[in-house]
Amino acid sequence: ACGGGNQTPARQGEDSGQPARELAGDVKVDGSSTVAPLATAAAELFAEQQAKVRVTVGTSGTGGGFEKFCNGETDISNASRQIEAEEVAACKAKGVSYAEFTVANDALTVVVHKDNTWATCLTVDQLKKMWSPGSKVTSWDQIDAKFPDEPLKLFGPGTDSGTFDYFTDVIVGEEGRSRTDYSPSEDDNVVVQGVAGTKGGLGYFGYTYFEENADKLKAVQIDSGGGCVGPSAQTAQDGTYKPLSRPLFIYPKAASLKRPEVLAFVEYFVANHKRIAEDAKFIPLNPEQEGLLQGALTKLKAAAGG
Amino acid sequence: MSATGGTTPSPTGSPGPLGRARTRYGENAVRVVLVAAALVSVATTVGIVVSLVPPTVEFFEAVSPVEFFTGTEWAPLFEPAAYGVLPLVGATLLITLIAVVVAIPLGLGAALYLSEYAHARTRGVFKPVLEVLAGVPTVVYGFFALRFVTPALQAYLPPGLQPDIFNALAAGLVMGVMIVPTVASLSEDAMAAVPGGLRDGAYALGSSTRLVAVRVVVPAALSGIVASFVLAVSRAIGETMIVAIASGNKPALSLNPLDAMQTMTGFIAQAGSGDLPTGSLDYKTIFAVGALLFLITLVMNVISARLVRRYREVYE
Amino acid sequence: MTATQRRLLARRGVNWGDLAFKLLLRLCLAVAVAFLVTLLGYVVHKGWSRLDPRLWENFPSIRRPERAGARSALFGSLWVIGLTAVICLPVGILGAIYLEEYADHRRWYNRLIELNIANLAAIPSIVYGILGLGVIARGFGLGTTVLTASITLSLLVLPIVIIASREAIRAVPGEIRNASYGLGATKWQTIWRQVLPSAVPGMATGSILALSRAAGEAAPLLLLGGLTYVAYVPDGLLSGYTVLPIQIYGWISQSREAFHDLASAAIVLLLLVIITMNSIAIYVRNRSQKRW
Amino acid sequence: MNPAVSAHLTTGSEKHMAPSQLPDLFDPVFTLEDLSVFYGAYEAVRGVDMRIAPREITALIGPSGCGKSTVLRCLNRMNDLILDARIAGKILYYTEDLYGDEVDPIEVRRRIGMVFQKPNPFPKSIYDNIAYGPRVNGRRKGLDDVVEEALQRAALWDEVKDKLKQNALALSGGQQQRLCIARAIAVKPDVILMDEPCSALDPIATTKIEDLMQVLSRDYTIVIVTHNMQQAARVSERTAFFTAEVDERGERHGRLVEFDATARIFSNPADKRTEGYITGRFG
Amino acid sequence: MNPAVSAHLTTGSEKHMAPSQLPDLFDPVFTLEDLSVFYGAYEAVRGVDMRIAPREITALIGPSGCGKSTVLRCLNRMNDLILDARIAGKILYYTEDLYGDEVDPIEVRRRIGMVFQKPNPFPKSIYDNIAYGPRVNGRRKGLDDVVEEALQRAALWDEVKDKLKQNALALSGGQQQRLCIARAIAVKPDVILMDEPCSALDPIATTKIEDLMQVLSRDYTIVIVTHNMQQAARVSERTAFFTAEVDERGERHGRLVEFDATARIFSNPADKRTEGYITGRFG
Ligand SMILES: Nc1ncnc2c1ncn2[C@@H]1O[C@H](COP(=O)(O)OP(=O)(O)OP(=O)(O)O)[C@@H](O)[C@H]1O
Ligand SMILES: Nc1ncnc2c1ncn2[C@@H]1O[C@H](COP(=O)(O)OP(=O)(O)OP(=O)(O)O)[C@@H](O)[C@H]1O
Ligand SMILES: [Mg+2]
Ligand SMILES: [Mg+2]
Ligand SMILES: O=P([O-])([O-])[O-]
Repeated sequence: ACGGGNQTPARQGEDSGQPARELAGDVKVDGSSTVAPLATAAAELFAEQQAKVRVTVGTSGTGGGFEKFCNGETDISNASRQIEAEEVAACKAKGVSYAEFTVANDALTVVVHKDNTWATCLTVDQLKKMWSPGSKVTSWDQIDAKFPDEPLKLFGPGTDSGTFDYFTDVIVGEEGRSRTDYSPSEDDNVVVQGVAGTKGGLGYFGYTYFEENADKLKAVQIDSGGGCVGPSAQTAQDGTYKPLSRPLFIYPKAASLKRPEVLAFVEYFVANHKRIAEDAKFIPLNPEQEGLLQGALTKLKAAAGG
Repeated sequence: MSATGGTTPSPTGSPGPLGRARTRYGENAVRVVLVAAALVSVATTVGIVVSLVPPTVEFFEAVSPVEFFTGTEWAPLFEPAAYGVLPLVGATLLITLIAVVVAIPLGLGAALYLSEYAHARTRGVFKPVLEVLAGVPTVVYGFFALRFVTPALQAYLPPGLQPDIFNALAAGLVMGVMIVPTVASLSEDAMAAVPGGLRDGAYALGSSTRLVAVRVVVPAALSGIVASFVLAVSRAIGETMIVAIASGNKPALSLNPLDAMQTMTGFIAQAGSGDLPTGSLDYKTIFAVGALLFLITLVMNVISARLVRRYREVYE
Repeated sequence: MTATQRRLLARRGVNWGDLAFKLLLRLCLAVAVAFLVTLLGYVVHKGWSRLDPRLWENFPSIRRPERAGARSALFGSLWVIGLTAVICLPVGILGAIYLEEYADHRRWYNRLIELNIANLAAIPSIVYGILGLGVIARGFGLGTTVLTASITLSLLVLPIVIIASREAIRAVPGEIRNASYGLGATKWQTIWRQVLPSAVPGMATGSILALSRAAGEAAPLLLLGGLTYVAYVPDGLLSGYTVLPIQIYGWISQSREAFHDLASAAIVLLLLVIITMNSIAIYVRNRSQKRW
Repeated sequence: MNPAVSAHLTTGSEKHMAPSQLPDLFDPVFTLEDLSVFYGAYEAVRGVDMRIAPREITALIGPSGCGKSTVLRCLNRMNDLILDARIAGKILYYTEDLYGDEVDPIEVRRRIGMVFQKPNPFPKSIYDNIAYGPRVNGRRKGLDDVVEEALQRAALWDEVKDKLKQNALALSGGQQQRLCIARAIAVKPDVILMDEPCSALDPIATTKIEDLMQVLSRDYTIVIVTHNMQQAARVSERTAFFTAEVDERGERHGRLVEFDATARIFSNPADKRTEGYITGRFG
Repeated sequence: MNPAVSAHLTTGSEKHMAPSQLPDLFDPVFTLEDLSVFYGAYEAVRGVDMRIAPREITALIGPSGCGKSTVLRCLNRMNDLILDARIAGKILYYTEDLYGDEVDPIEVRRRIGMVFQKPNPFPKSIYDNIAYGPRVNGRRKGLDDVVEEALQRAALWDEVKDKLKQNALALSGGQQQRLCIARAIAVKPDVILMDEPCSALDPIATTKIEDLMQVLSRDYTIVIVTHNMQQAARVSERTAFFTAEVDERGERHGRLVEFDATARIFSNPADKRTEGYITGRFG
């Protein structure tokens, strides 16, 4: 789906989309660290076709990415949530218009240590109890009396990330509200390290990181009232993994799409979204989303072509 | 420029007038270039101050200094935000303390050995080897702390004393080793600067090498040795990558070195690499913490400069 | 004095205190060296499987760690180190000449410069990152480019160059200077023709140590947009870049073990770069010793 | 050396006037008038009056710290290079004020060469050592001849002519010192100052340098500082004896005690301090 | 000093035997037999035979580099501290081999004290300087008396008795040197070795130290190295003259040329090299 109110890029005289033509130039991508592996995978695959186009992928977090994006410093912003009102305003103020593409799905995965035998399924309320600001929960038995008296050590993404925003929104109830005495990192892999190394550890991050580390970690099933559901490609695509499944986005800048190398990259990304998602171990779009994306692409092409 | 002499011998036999002083433009130009080069360092300090002070002032317009300096919770990037810097300062001091406890005995011992016992050849080999320790990139130390030292600690410490995966202890230990060369090299220099005459004097009175080392060399080199400690401590306080990688990024006011914690430098690296929106209060926190760090190291350095100067006065 | 012919000089027996003390000191040295050996051993062991041409021929890859390499980081490092050398060496050496040969140390401003340099030498590198971000990247609008990184690192290591060069200049015997002045040379002639050539080894050592430090620095670059996927070799001063320490940091933070092996291999590569630079310093130093 | 005329001797504080078999100093190369030298506030040398004759060897002797080197360095303004050092009184070079505003100290040093205690060749080739002075004075051509002539005069040519490109540091101490003398000669100076030029040398090398000084004094005015009385006695025509005196405030100042023909200083000194020093009763 | 007996003089290479008015050395404190000293492969001193008499002052003189200090440092095994240094030949201390396997060099140095060229007080208080030796030798009590006695003997007590806690570096050079002598005395040595003890001092301080040596030689055996012939002449009973000789391979080795009663060395030396040195013709 295209972002509200933004223009699709004006058509260029040249036949920008044709793969045969060798392109050159820089494409600056920045933003969500969750989406970064996806964009990086796209960049790597794209490089096989267009070796002279230099795609760089920064990892500033969704918020940091939009900050740069709306400041005109980047061509494409990765986001693990939709752009927010303030960011829309910031972009508008600088005259930056953009498109929005949903490129993959993510299932925010709550993980515990491999040897954690007790926490197989947690309710949203239990998670909220752990993560609310000022929470005094320091031990598992404070969550459920059946749980052992094991110290609870929390790990999670830093405040600059879309993952943090999304998690606090759906679990705690208000975006950005979280207890602060946990080990935050902009880098989700640090969270992996942390939980994998701590018996009473609990953390959350994107599904990819869990898949990559399934041998070291255990994913917790989530009960949002309708029974325990574990994260998987299946549950994320069919929407039963609630409330932690979410779509992932890229926001190409309209002005940049006038540059053939940027347009080529975005077209490549959209056209090969399934392969890219699978390669980067993300959850591909479901058929419905796929249809929307195809529609958006066609619209973009039409705009570019007409 | 006047003619240089030598052409018209004076009637008295003088080989001619000495000629007037010339203005040597080249010499003056050189001087200007040199002064400019020296001033780059001043410009650097000015740049640091200029980049730290305004955001810091703005920060303190929004956050009360009382909260900053006395608050015990550090969560500037959360809702609701908390701006008590003590957990960061505490972690910095704790990790520095661990590092110093490692580095001072090791460094001083190694320096004494090299200066008083080792043959010139041994010294020629081991001093550069120690200096390699100082040249290893700190990323490498951080990696080593996280991937080798922490697992080793987890394997060998008793169950009641299990460190977190990220912990101050491993970071401090490794940082200690990193600053051993600073202590060893500078102390050894200070010891080497103790006049040989003092040693001869002590040996001639029937001292053993140990007594010469402990009773004569160390006291005589003391201010130089202390200055090396101060420099090592400054280095430890300012070290970033080891803590960013190995000590965790969890601000915690804790004295338990087995816990994860965040230092001042760790916070700056974390917040800075997250690329906070310019001009936001969050962004200014980086500068406030940076300014505090700058001040702390400045004070340490002024102390060390004093010590070094006093040390110089002893024999000159 | 036949009365004093008692065997008064005989050995008192082993002094255990002295012996224990000596062993203790030796232990201190041994611990430090053992740590270094362990560290190197660990890194080489862990990175062994990835120490092959892929490391410097391939670009990083998030999809296939087994195919990933550090080409962009290696060349980024070379670019940044090279440019840092071009910036900081002339400035540092000229500054050292001023302080050693021209400055009147009784003047408060010269003493201030000296104190300032000593102080800069101990300022945390992350603070230089703040300087680079605030003044150079954003203030001068140079962005997060090779040039910004090099200027920032130059300022960071400038005190090292100045301090080492001053030592080297000071080590040139006063006799050499006197001889030159005594023959009617001007100040700059004396410096340029006698002092500098004699001080080259010392200055080279200091310079290479400074550049080694620059080569290993990550913290300030972290603030200067270093943590980025870059799959090309920089081609200019305003090009994007990544450097080895940052690439290593990035890989360390990855969760897949294959990346950690890769990080180890890249560490070995970085250490090789640094050890090479240090060896040059030691070679220059040794070759030119015993001059006076 | 000049033909004998009746002597005119200017001495230090006590102004001994004594006959001598040496010529009077009508045309002195240097005239020191009430010269005092200060290092900061410390007056290292006080009130020296003396005149130095052309094409003679004048020796300055006296116990350590009495200011011999200080006075010597004033003569070619090497003291300018010492922070804090300044003079009071006057030094005339022929008729010109050596410290006049107009005078270029660099030109002074070209005219008045200096040889130091420790041989200090530059770490360059023998050739470059000698050529250095002419080069910094702007000479580019005919250097080969200059080098050869200087080495000839310094009695070093035969020993080094086959290895002019060799590093000067590879020479022996005595050769190095002769090289330094050759280097000084190469800028065609009028005067050569020597500060304890043999104290770092062995007896054989010392003898060679002393012989060389004798030869050179036919063409050059030489002033030599030595702590070796025997050396002063052997080589110089005139000797100035300095000592350090403690003033009312307990500070030590160098003073010129006696300046006379060397023969006289060593056989029949006018001042009992000179005598005490010469005979080894003090110093 | 001992009553006069007929002299027995052992000299260096050329074994001059000459009568003297001093006692023969029946009970020498040190006996050097064919002593050579090496620094690595370099033989700095070659084949020295001499005997040092108790409670006398023996002076070692000779040009720079001839090995005087080297020989002196062998006498209390200070050379052990120099890497590479080793001796050949024999040194007896009374009847004992000073370099015997059984001998503890630390004990040797306690017995045979040393005073160095440059006064080297520890940067501690005057009291602690003197007490240092007794302390490292395990003494804890009665230090006040030891300190006072040592300072008395070194003729320094009156000057410092009111400021024993003051830093020794605040003393004048001459006082510092006497302090070093007092420090050596405080460990109750048998012999005191002095290596150019006055060369850093002014004439007044030198006189004081020389007077002190004379007094001390009533109780101690003193060996002094000096480059000042006048000093040797003034203070010593016997003088050994060393020189450096160049051997076939062009290496310089220190040799003992002549060892005799001081009066004789200075008035009627047996060797012409000694005479040359004494009269200033070389050195
Ligand atoms: N650069 C200086 N700054 C301050 N004082 C100095 C300086 N050079 C020499 N002096 C002092 O001036 C006095 C005279 O020194 P000078 O070197 O002229 O003596 P000298 O007669 O040459 O002695 P020596 O025989 O030891 O060389 C001494 O007290 C010395 O300490
Ligand atoms: N530690 C050492 N290592 C190598 N050679 C040495 C050492 N000490 C002295 N020498 C050499 O041994 C020789 C004798 O030196 P020594 O110091 O005994 O001479 P000296 O007679 O005391 O001379 P001076 O009057 O200059 O003090 C010299 O050639 C000297 O260079
Ligand atoms: Mg002098
Ligand atoms: Mg000596
Ligand atoms: O990096 P984020 O996807 O968590 O914004």
